[in-house]
This record gives sequence, structure tokens and C-alpha cells, in this order.
Amino acid sequence: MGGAKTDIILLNESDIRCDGRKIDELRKIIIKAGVLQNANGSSYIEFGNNKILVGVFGPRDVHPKHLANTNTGILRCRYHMSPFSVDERKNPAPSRREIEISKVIKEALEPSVILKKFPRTVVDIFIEVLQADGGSRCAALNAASVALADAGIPMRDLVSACAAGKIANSIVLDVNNEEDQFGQADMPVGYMPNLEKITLIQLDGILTHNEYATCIDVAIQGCKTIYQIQKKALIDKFFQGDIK
Amino acid sequence: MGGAKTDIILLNESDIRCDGRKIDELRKIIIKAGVLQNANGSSYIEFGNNKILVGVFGPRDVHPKHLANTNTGILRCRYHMSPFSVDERKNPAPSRREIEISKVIKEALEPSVILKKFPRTVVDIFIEVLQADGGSRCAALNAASVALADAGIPMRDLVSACAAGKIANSIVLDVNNEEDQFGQADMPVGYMPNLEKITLIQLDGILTHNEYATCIDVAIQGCKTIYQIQKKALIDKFFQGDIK
Amino acid sequence: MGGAKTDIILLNESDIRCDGRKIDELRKIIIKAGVLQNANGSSYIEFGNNKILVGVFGPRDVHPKHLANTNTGILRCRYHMSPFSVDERKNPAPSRREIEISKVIKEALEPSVILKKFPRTVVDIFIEVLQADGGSRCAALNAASVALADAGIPMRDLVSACAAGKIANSIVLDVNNEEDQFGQADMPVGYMPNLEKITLIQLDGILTHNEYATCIDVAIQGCKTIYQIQKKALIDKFFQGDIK
Amino acid sequence: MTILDELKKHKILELLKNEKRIDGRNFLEPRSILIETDLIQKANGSARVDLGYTSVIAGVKIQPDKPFPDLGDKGIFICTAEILPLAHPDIEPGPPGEDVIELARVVDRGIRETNMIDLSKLVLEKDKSVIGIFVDNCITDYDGNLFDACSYAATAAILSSDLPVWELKNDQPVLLDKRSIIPISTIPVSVTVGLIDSYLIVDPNADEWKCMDARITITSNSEGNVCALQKGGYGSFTYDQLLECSKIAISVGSKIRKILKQHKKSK
Amino acid sequence: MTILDELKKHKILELLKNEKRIDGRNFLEPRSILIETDLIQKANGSARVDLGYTSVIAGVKIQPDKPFPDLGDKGIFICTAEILPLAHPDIEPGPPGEDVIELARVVDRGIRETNMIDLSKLVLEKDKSVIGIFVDNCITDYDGNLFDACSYAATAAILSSDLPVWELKNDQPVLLDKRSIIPISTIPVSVTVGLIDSYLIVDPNADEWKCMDARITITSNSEGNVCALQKGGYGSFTYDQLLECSKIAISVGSKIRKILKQHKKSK
Amino acid sequence: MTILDELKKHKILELLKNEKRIDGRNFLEPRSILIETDLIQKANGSARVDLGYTSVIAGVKIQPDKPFPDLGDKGIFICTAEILPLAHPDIEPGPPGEDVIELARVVDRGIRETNMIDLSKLVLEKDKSVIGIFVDNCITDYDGNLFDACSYAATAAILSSDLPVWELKNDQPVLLDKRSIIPISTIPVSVTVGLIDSYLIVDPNADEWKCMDARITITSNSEGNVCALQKGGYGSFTYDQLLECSKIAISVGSKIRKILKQHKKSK
Repeated sequence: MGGAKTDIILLNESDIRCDGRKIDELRKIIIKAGVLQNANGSSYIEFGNNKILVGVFGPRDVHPKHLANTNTGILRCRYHMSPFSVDERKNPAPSRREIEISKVIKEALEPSVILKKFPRTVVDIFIEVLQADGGSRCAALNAASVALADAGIPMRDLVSACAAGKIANSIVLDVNNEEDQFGQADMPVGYMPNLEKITLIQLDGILTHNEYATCIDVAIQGCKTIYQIQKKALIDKFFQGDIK
Repeated sequence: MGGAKTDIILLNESDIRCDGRKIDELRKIIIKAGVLQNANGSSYIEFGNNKILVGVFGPRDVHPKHLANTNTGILRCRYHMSPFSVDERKNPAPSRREIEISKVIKEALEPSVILKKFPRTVVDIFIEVLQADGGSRCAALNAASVALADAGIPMRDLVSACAAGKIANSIVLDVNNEEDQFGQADMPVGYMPNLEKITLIQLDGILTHNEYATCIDVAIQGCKTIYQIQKKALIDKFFQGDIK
Repeated sequence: MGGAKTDIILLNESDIRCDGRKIDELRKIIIKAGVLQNANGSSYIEFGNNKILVGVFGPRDVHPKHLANTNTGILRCRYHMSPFSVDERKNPAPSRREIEISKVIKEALEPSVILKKFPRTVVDIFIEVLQADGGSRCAALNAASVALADAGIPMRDLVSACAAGKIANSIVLDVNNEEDQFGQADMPVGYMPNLEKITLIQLDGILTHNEYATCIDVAIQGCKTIYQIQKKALIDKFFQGDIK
Repeated sequence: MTILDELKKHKILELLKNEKRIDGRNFLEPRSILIETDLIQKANGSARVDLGYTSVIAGVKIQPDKPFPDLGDKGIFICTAEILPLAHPDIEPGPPGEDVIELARVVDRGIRETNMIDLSKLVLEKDKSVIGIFVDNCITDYDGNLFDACSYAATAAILSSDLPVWELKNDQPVLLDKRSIIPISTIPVSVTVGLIDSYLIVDPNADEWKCMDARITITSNSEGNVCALQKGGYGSFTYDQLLECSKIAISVGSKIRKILKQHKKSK
Repeated sequence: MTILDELKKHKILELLKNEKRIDGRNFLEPRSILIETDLIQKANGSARVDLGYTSVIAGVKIQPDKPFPDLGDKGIFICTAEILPLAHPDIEPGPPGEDVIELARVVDRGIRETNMIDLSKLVLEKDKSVIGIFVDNCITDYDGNLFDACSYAATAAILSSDLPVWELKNDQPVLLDKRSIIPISTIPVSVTVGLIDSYLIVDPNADEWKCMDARITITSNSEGNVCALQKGGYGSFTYDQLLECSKIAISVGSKIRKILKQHKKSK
Repeated sequence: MTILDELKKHKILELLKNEKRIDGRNFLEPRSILIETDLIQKANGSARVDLGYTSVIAGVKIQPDKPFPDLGDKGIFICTAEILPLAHPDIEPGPPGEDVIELARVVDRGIRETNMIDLSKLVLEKDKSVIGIFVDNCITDYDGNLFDACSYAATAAILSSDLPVWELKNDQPVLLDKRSIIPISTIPVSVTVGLIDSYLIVDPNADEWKCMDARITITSNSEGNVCALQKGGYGSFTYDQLLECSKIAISVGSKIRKILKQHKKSK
């Protein structure tokens, strides 16, 4: 957390945040499934100003072969940012931050995916952040879970993700960019709504134990809302003609 | 094309170019075949101030093996510039420009080489530019074709190469360094003289359709002259004792 | 050799050196064997202000496999400096100097190791310089030889190493950092005391043929002293309870 | 080539002999071109181009920079390309191979050699401070002919871009609170012609790309001149084929230029 | 996992069901922690930490630097980690993989997010010249839980470090002939809890690490607040488990803080 | 080693026992040395050296540079080496391996440690601006003993090089319209001695190189002193052998120095 000084009023006297939201309000979220031609599964998400594209390939043969596991399929994940996705043009080579987020997202998805059914194979998840805003790892995780489902990979549950945080001494849902920079804490959470399990949790910033408990709780509520949007994206894709 | 401003008179009132040549005149060209001890085939060319050494190895086993093709032999090409070959000392790591030229030269030679006869093998062409001048890719291509022939690789034809271009609103043969920097267009052409086919063509600079047609035509005439020099280099090598 | 100018008096009128030593005196040396849990053999050396840790693994399978030799085992060596080991923080990526020293140390150890007994395998030596001082390659070589013995690798002899050099026109034993920078010559020597063979020798600086002969001789005497310290380290490890 | 590829090649050739293409197009007909601009707000300009099922997103980033040593009187223009691994199952993440390096350089030269952007107007102080324009192409779906798709995306992104305005204060560029547009002198259009056997076809799709003998990418400018070209592939062209290609590139290009022009930003 | 690994996992689980761990510890008991400081004289601070058989050497190097563009009023803090190939037979030399990158970044954030070092006091001139503190962790023996071992080593090295004093003369930092100490505002303690089946265990050793379902590393500060955390592994936690982990991290952390505190240098 | 290599080694050893070498030379006889200078006009100096069938082209590039931080009163000298893949079928393109890194560093030190170039005369302004001399060796044909071949090529290129003259104007180096020569204080000669069984042979060719036990490269200066040396290979030397090697290097070196001297440029 930056915790830097700023003139921005993060929370006004009516508990309204700098982007006009209430403390328990999500940013605008749009998810579409099946947006790519060549990928086995794909999705596109707009989450606040995040714009992220995900493509999934597999289960397929593993290259190089020595990475294959005879007992189970494996998951690989690449989180990558386009050069034009951030204020200062980004070098296209993967940064250490991107490599860490790739790993964290992979481990957040693993509990939801039934890989045992496809030994010796790999499922590849490619995430491209076309435009980055606060909470891009949660946005990416939401999209990736939908893309996995779109690819027909057997899953125990979807993973829904959302951050909670602390700004101006209040716990709020879905921390945006300014709140991340100037607020007190940011806690991204990934959650399987049906299994009631947390698959991703990180924290930057300072919280008491009670604030910590509240944050997780608030984030989980957000995840449950997002889960409905994810489900709708999949229904829109697969039953477009039927249900409308 | 630079098209930059300069005090150099590229073409004077008698149609004489800045290096004293006429508009349809080639620079001085010397080609020798069989100049290296360890390579299967080799050649050395001086083309204007270009000085280029080429070594060819193969047909030989492919490493790494997965690159091998069971139906045909493959061609690989590395175009590389020595650190002292240009005005400013060049970093020895291959630049993006060198990688592109390597590919362009490879694809210019492929039509001339009968690779089907050597499935699962590779022919490696290593080009070292010891001194660079305008037209180094054409010079390299001329030398590489001679080195392939010197290596005994079965060929349909030689590839001869030469640029044409536009300076001071005239179409000229064999663009030199100053003409490349300050002229209007540069068009390198690779040509198989017996098969009458163009295997390399690029263009930087602006031409009308008619100028474009003239440029190709002028370049082809140059290639035909160079073809005789290439043939002589091979004859000198293989029949040195016999014919003299 | 720097040979740079300095105010430091490298040798005073009583033939005492800048760190208080006599011309034929070694710096303080401490060697311990068997200091690591996971390595097959290991050692730690303090040699002047050098502090170096060595771990040995093997004989074990070679990866990548194509490096394996069906007639003999092979030796690999990595000499690496910690970022905090020198005055200016060192980039952790291996420098050209580290790669060269790795090779020189490997070739200095090879004559002492009986690799023929373990065809198709590799013995890996990992050297970490935690703190660097003058003579770190000799210090590392001493420790590496002890670590190989600690790993139970069959050996013809230990390799003991020490530099001699020329400062203020005198030949001295065990050149320190200041003497290396401001002195006239530095000659690291690796020696097998029982076989009476030199396995490492390098020289930076200017010597007459006679000075060259003296330097080697002086260095060998130093190596013989160090050999006793190496032997003691191994005895301390293997017979700790028994002999005391 | 797999057996399936061989069969497809055979099929494509059969169709060509009957003056048909595998996706029903005429020989000189490019696929449908869909262009959307201004989709990335963090970029100064952006465009998504769908050329059939090939899809590219280009973004323009503009920032002050030092000029190149020997070009102190010109701004900087750099154009890149990356095939995202989500674009096709065969693409692996990692540093660009020779194909992608060639792609980026051909697209870059196509725009550079037409002098589309008047770089002499992007100088804050000669030899010291200039404006740099970076155009990055991200290929998100692959169905052949990336050369033209990237060229259109880059061009549309540049045309639709705004241009921040800087002023030098104490030798430091300071961003002013106004926006201009990039100085455009011509609109380049790249047209790629594939050669299969003796047939010339415009805008080859992935199936055609795989089995063609050679290709040529020709960029023309608003005046109908040829400005940059690049031959590729293991095959070769006759003189007459090359003249034909130039004519095709100029005529097809002029139609596509009209589509691109619609995305030009006005002051 | 080899068959031996499977058997070991089975054994570990059996023991846990009987409230025992494979090395005899209680569930919430970290291994013995041995700390030695000031072992590298060329570093400004250094520490060797043995956490059971896991062993780490951390070194602190301090030097003047340019500040980050948007953080001109703060000094620089960077913490790295490298698993030396002598630490374990499976480690190969080469650039760091994703595991080591995550390790270094988690250790870095743990220290950074607690604001352990008051970086605002490390400024020589705002926006121009600041002091940089580099902490490098070299892992010399591996027996699991590198997160906590590196965190303790880095923290002890920082606490025991001196701080050279520079003064700007003609815009150049000049080293003065006196020493200060790093301005410390709190002492972070990282505690890693492993989840095996439904059991939560503190400071997993290498055997436990290999077969655990998930882990969480929670860093708390001197005030007993939670400051940074990171979940890892292919498994997941319940809400209640996460609350339990926080309590464990705070209580175990406060004991370890006492050990670390002993190495704090005074002026 | 293949069986063919083993047979060749056996043959070489048999010959040595009869005081013969495989190419007919005496033990202390280097191969013929052919030197051509000034072949690369874009370089300040250049030389091609054929040592038997080993062939190297060296080029000298001279340009103003910043001095190294702790060596502000000296110009810069850097010498590199690359084995071109056209030099031998076993050479693969790519970053240099340990052999080539050692080669370059040994050649560099041989020239550096003799103080061949008086670097103190290459300073434009102390601590701010100096002249840098870069010597790059490109090996174009391999037949063993690259150490000496590169050393001769680099030395001949330096001896025959001109030295552009710069003057500082407003702290910027400006090239003047005159030429000088590089200040030379001595001429280094590298002599490599191979050890096969107990036989010492000068300038081993590729066949000998492959089967020798160890080698030593000794560089001497014009005064007949030893200035730099490096042992290599998996074998070892006796004390007496090392003394012998030094004598050989000095005596053979003095003959080769006469050849190199012919290429020294005068003002």
C-alpha cells in the first residue's frame, strides 16, 4: 500500500468514495465468454477500467515433455500486460511482478479444476491485461475461471475474486487505483462460492485482527455478487438462443 | 530511405554519381570461392567497400533434432556483422536487423537449392560481414550462393543480387551508402538468371508504379552481370590448374 | 596487477608488510569440513578476509544427458560471489570473471580427482564467496579440495593453493588485496603436495625469469603449509571423537 | 506439413484452378475489415482491427524522449508486434522469433517509409528533446496475414490518436493542459499478395498462408505510389507477377484507405 | 511425487491425526532459531539464521542512489533472495524461477508493508538523491519454510546494520567519517502456517512442505497487527481457518520478535 | 573422444617419443605466421593473422568514453574474441561459452599486463573523458592454439592502428583533422606450450590440442620478462617443466616479436 499523501478525499462525510461508490459497492463489471476464435476457451472482462482477455488451451500434450506428470494434469498460467496497458509504456518482457501474479493466479485456480482426469496433459491459461486498473489480479482471476469453464475443463466450482481494503479507517469493498495508492490496506481474495473456500488471499497494508476478519468477510460478499455475473456470462454464451 | 538533407551532389549534370559511377554502373566486385579450411563450402566477396566471408556446412544432422524434417532438408542462415565492420563499434549480439536479414537471405536462397534430396538434414550458411557498405545484403547473398555451390549442394541456379534505386529523380543501379542515406529509394533484388525468377525483393522509399517496374528491370540487368563474376569465381576454384 | 600509485607502504624497512606480516608469512587460515546438511561434501574457509562456502554433489546423473561421458565421470564447477561480498554491491548474475575462475578452478582440481571410476556421472562443485579478499581463487580452491574429500570422491592427492607475488621489488608469499592492487605481480599457484605437481598457475604482472622461478618456489612452500591445515580439517571432521 | 495439410493444399489448388478460393472470396478480395478505435483509454490512441478472423489490438503511447544521435531534428517512431499466446495453440510465450521480428520490422517500415507521420514536427529542442511515438501491436487471434492486420491496426491507432503537448521549461519537458493531433502527411496501406502455384491472391487466410509458395507485402501511400515492400517465403516471382502485384496493391489499397480514413481524428 | 514421498505423506498425516508432527514438535511450535550477526565485514549489516536445518545468510549494502521517479521523498529498499545450488541437490544454477521470485517478493513486502524502515529519513535531497538499502538473502541449506527464514535473516541484518552518513557537496554525495543506525519503526515477524488435510501447523519443515495442501505467510508488526500476507499452494482455506492463522501468526510472532530484538544495534 | 581421436592420440605420442610431431615440426617450432594489416578501412587498425591454418581477423575501434570509476587517469582498453561459426563445424552461434570467455580474458590480460599501450596518455580530462580502445578478434578458421593467434592479431592490429585526435570543447570531445599513433611501450608476445605425456611442444595444432594433457600460455615483453600466464587443461606440470616453459616462451617470443614489429606504424 502506498499510504502516500494526497489531496484526494477517499471517503467523504456521507461515506461516498472518490469514484462515487458506496463502501460496499462494486465497480462496473462486464464479462463475456467465448470471445476468441482459436482458443479452446476464452473470456473478456471489464472490471472498473481493467480490460482483460483470457485464452485457455488444453488439456493438451506438455512441452517440454519432462514437465508432464503421469498422475495428473497440470495447470500453467501466464499473466501479461500489454505495453499500452499502463500510464508509462511497459516493456513487453515479463516483469518479476507479472511472474509472481501468474503463480498466485495459477494456485488460486488449481483448487477449482479437476486435473486428475487428464494425466500427462497441461491446461494453459494466457491472460492479457489490455488496460490495467486497481484490482487487475482479481479481474484476471474472474475472467480466467470463466475461460476455463468455457473450455469445458471439469471444475468443482468457479473462482470469484474481489478485493476488500481499508481507506480513511473504513473497510470498503473493491479497492480502486487511487484507494490502492493512498489507502491503508488492500486485500485481494479469491473464493469458491459453492465450496465456501478461499483460494487466493494476499494483503498489503496494516490491519488489526478484527479488521482482517471483516475484510475477508466483505470480500467474500463481493465474490458472491461477481459469481452471478460469471454464471450469466457462461449462460449467455451457451444458451444464447434458448433462454432469451 | 533516409531522404535526409545533404551537401553531397548525388548526381551531377553529366549523370555522374558521387562515387564517379554512371547510373547503370556496378561498383567493383571481387568474388573468391573456397577460402576457408574447415567449412564444406566458402566464399569471400568484396562489393564496393563491403567485405564479407561466407562458410557453408552440410548437409548434416540437425541439432536440436525436433527441427529436422522427414520430407526435406532445411536451410539455416546467420547474417552477422563484426564489431569493427561499421563506423560505430557494433555490439556482437545479433540485432533485430541482422535476424531479419538472415531470414530474408535464407528465403532468397531456398528457391535455388534442391533440399528434397537430403531429408532430415540441414545446410547451415554463416555470413560474416567484416566491413559493411551500402548493399551488404545483396553482397552477402551473392557470396552465399557461391559458397553453397562450392559446398557441392545441388542447385537449380545461382542467385545473383543487386540493388537498384532512385536518386535525384533518376533510377540507378547498385545504390551505395551515401545514395542509400540521402537518396529517394533503395530496392535490393535477388534473381536466378537462368530460371528468370526473383527470389528477393524489398523496397524502402517512394516510387511510382512505372519507376518500380524500371527499378526491377535495372536490378535484373545488374544481377546478370554479377552472375558472370560468380561463375568465374567457381571456375577459378575448380578448374584453376586445367583452364589457365 | 593494478600497479597503481598509493600512499600505502607495502613493505617497510624491516621487511614488514602493510598488514603486519613478514614476507614469507601466510594470512590467518581456518578450514572446516562438513558444514552443510544437504550437500554430499562441504567445507568453509576463512583465508585472510575471504569467507567461502563450498558444497559438492555427486557422483550423480548428468543433466542435460548429452553432456555425460561414457568413459569417465565429469567435473563441473561454479564459482559465485554473493552480492554483499565486495565493496560495491555485486549483480548476482555470473560475470565473465566468475565464469573464467570457475573453469580455472575446475581444471586445477581435475588432476587430483579419479573420475574414471564413475563413468556417465558428474561431480558438481558449488563455491560461494560470502566475502572476497585478495586471493579468493586460491582460498576457494583449498576449500573445494577439502569438500571433494569430504564427499568421499576418490582422489590422488589434495590440491593446496596459495599465491606468491612481487611488491616493492621483493617476492612475498600470499598477496593480499592492497598488494594485489598496488604491487608488481600476483601469481596464484595450485599444488598437489604429494605428487609434487602444479595444477593451477596464473600470473598478472612483470617478472624476470629468475623472479618467476622464485615465485613458484615460494608459493609451493605456502601450499605445503596449507596442506596441513586442510588435512587437519578433514581429520577433525572424521575422527573428531577418536583422536582428541 | 501433416497429411491433413497436404490434402488441404491440394484442395486449395484445385479450387484456384477453378478460380475459387477456399473461403469463397475472389482472388483480389480482402476479407472484411472491422475497425474499432479508442478502446484503451490509457493509450493516446488505440484500435482493434478484425481482418476476417485475424484480430489485432494496437495502442499508441506518446512521451518525450532523447532523439537518436544522428537524427536530432526528428521525433522518434517505433512500431512493434507481438503474437499473444492466446491467439493460436502453436504460439509459445517467450522472446520473439525471426517471424515476429520480420513482421514488426515490415509493419514499422511500411509506416515509416511513407512518411505517414511528419516526424520533423515532433521536436521540442533540436538534438536534445523530441517526442517519441510508440505503437505496439498485440495479435489476439490468428487467421493468417498478420502483416496487413497489424499495419491497419497501427495506422488506425495513429490516425485516431491525440497528441499531448509539451513545452520545455529549464530543459525539462512539461506537459501542458491541451491536446493536439499527430501530424499526418499520408495514409499508408499495406496489401499482401500470396503466390500459390501461379495464382496471385490478396490477403491469404491461415489455410492459404500455410501452403503458399511466396508472398509480397506492398505498402502504398495516398498518392498511389509504392513506398515499401517485402518478399517472403521459399518460392519466387516472375517479373510480370511483380508488376501485377504492384497494380493490385495500389488498387486494393485505395479501397482500404477509405475505410482507414474514417478513423482520422480532427483537431 | 515418488512412492517414497507418498508413504511419507501418509505417515505425516497419520501422526497429525494423533496430534503429533514428524519431528516431534507441537502444531504451533516453530523450529529452533539461531541468529548470528556481523559475520560479513564488507556488508553494512549481516546475519545468519538457522531455522532448524534451513540456513540463510543475509547481507545489507547501503549506498546513495537516485530515487524512484514518483517517490522522490523516500529512500530505496530492495530485498532479494537466491537459493544457492549448494543448498540442495535439486537446485540448479541459473536465473530465478517463479518460486524464488515469489519468495523474494513476499519477504520484501513483509518488511516494506510494516514500514519497518522509515524511508522518509533516508533522503539526501528530495527528488535527486536518496539512500538505498539492499538486502540480499543467500540460502545455504534447505529444509523447508524459506519465507520465514529469509524474513528473519533480512530483519536481523537490518536491525544490526550500521548506516553510513553522506552529505551532498556540489550535488555529489560525500561519505562522512561517522556512522549512524537505520531508522527502525517496528519489527516485522513473518509466520508461515501450513495446511495438511484440516491441520494447521507452524513453520513446516521440508517433509511437511512437500505434502501440504496450502500455506499462508502472515507478517505482523510490533503492535500485533497484520501487515502483509500471502497464500500459496494448490489447496484452499476456510474462513475460520484464516481467522485461526491470523491469531497464530500474531501470537507466535510476538515470541520470535523477542529473539530478533536482541540483535538491534543501538546508536 | 571417439576411437579415431584415440588412434590419433596414440599416433601423436608415438611420434613424440621419436622426437617428431604430426605435422613435421620441431618441438619448439611454431607454425608459419602470416600477417596482413590495414584490411578493414572502417577500423582504426586491423590485422589478419594465419598461424598455420588457424586464422584470425582483429579490428581496432577507437572512440571517446567515460573512464572507469576508480581509474580516472587512464584510457580504456578492452579486447574480445569470438569464434565465428564458419570457423569450424562444431561451433554453434550463440553467447560465448567458458572456453571463449577464458580465451578473450587471457588475450586481454596478456596485452594489458605488459602495459603495451600507455593508457595514461589516453586521457582527455582526468575522471571525465578518456579514449577507449576496443580490439575485437574474429576467428575465421580453427586449427588449434587460438590464444597465440588472437594475441598476434590483436597486437598487430594495435601496432598498425592510427589514433584519431580529440580535443575537449565545452566538455564534449571534438574530433580533430589529424591522426596520431597509439602510444606503445613494449610488444607482448604470447607463446603457448602444450604438455603431452612429458613432452613440451610449442604452438599445438588442432590435433595436438585435442589430446594434450595441459597447456600454458606465457606472454613476455620486449625486455624478455614474463608478464602474464595461464595454465589450462585437466593435467598438471612439474616445477621443472614450468621453468622450461618460461625459457621457451621468452626465446620463441623474441623471434616472433621481430615479425610483429614489422607492422608497427610510425608517426
